[in-house]
Amino acid sequence: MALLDALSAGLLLLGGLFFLTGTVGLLRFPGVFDRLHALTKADNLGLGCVVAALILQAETGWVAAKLVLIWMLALIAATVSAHLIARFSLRARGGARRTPP
Amino acid sequence: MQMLYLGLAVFLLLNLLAGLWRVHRGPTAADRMLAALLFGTTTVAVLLLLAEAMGLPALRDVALLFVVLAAVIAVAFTRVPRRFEKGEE
Amino acid sequence: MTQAAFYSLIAGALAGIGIYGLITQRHLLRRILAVNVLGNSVFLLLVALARRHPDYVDPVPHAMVLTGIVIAVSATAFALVLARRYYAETGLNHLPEDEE
Amino acid sequence: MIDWTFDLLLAGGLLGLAWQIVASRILFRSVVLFIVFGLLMAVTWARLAAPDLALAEAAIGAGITGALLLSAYRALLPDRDDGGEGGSPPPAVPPWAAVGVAVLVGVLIAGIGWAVVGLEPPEQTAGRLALAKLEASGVENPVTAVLLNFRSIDTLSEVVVLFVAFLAARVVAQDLVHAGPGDWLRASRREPLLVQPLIAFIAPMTVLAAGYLLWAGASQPGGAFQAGAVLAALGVLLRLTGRLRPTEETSLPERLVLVGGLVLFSAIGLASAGVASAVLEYPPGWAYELILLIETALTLAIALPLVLLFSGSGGLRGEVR
Repeated sequence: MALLDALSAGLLLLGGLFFLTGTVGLLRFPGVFDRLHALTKADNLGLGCVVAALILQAETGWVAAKLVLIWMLALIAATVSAHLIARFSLRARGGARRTPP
Repeated sequence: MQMLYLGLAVFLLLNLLAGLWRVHRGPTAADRMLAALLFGTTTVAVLLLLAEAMGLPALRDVALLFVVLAAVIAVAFTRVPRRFEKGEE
Repeated sequence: MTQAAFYSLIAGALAGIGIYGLITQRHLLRRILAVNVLGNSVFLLLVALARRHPDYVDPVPHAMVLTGIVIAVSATAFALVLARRYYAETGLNHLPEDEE
Repeated sequence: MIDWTFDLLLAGGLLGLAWQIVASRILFRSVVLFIVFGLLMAVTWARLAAPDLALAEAAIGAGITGALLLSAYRALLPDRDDGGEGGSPPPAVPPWAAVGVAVLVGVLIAGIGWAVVGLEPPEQTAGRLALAKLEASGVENPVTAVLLNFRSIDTLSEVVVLFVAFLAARVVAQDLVHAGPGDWLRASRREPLLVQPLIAFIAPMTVLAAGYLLWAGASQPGGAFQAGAVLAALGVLLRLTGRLRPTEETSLPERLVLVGGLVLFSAIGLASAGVASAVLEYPPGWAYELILLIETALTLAIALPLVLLFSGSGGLRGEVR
């Protein structure tokens, strides 16, 4: 049990670190695409670590399954949102206007 | 363990508040929206931690709703026309 | 200080901010946002007070606020429809009777 | 100690956001900050042990309010370029008066809270009564019990308010050309690649989540309000992506759904007046079944007006693609 707790604690700390990375990227990176790149990866990894830590502590399988589902949905939402926003910014500066994909 | 959950929740909240500077600063609308998306993920993590720390399993359902509906705002945002960029600083 | 008292004070501060925005801002969308901040402050007050009992959480204010949240969003939606129509008719996004 | 750190940070965030929302120079910033404000409100409800409210805030804040405000922002954009604010003139009220009124209202609200907290809590409150009588209500979640049994008249009036808001919006809404969001960015009107897979995945998940909330509402946080809001968010998404098109006419099924919750609720309430002792009181032994039936009708009767209010149209119809 102590081992599981230690593992959870480690994962939580790692998750916090990833979120911190995301925030630093959000604040420090120069352009919108850099920030997009930094964010969508860091924060979902962070969430993944938190979810993993909580799964180790979960009492039932249902709780663990729900946590996994939450993470998967977060990944999908982040993917689509990042795609949409990147496309939006690209169009906004008139980048891909001449060559429709 | 409880301390650690709440401690991390506090830390994530601090991250969120620091990130507000990007919403304030901009410069483009996409930057602001992007920051709001990051906050969504942070909130989900905070809710999951609170569910454990406060013994309220229903908060996991709240987190689930947030991730299911996270894309709606992004879709709504990209339906905003480009013209409004001119109003930005 | 208890959590209930603390969040009651925050609710008061939010209400002040909401009213201030409602008075000073003239853009219709900003006013709608200010009204929403004001509404949230009242919700916060009710829910904070539901927590003042040491042994249980009062479900009645929760039910009231739940109703209130849905009402608030429908009122907001209606106000936005109204603002759009007004804008389409007059080309203004603030009310003329505010002019000095 | 750490609890207080969390509460202080949360409260500071709420106040800072609220201030920026009402005072910010850039309108789009206010809109985005209001969306973030909704996130923090959900965390606040969680901190105050109100998961029912956190669920509602998540469904409405993430799914409906944000989309509503962003669309309205677009619709209210001035045609000429004058700084994006549409040349809103300065306020007619002197700042000191505004500050005075704001302080007065703030002190009043906080004073009410402070006074009530200071009072000796009464022995018999409505909440304690509701918790004590929970067994008789047919459900185990006290909030659902209050909403659909002890104070069901409030819920009934709430559906009426939604319906009236929809009718009023029908009166003032513009023609359909202006209703709701427009096309994808003009450069090419094609839909982004990932939208179709997103909807294929999210739509069933949302319906599932709504069903789960509806069913779970009897024993744990959830219920018709949250389920209705989640379904409405799905409708908003479909409307935004053009899967649903606005129509002028309200079709017969839509009319049935719009008044269904109201009619069913009233009918059961009146009919049971004969069996039970009062109007809107359920006959003994049938409370759970009747509540579930009413909640299902209510879920639809909450979801549809919200989507129609967002869409600004009389009805919706599916787009065959």
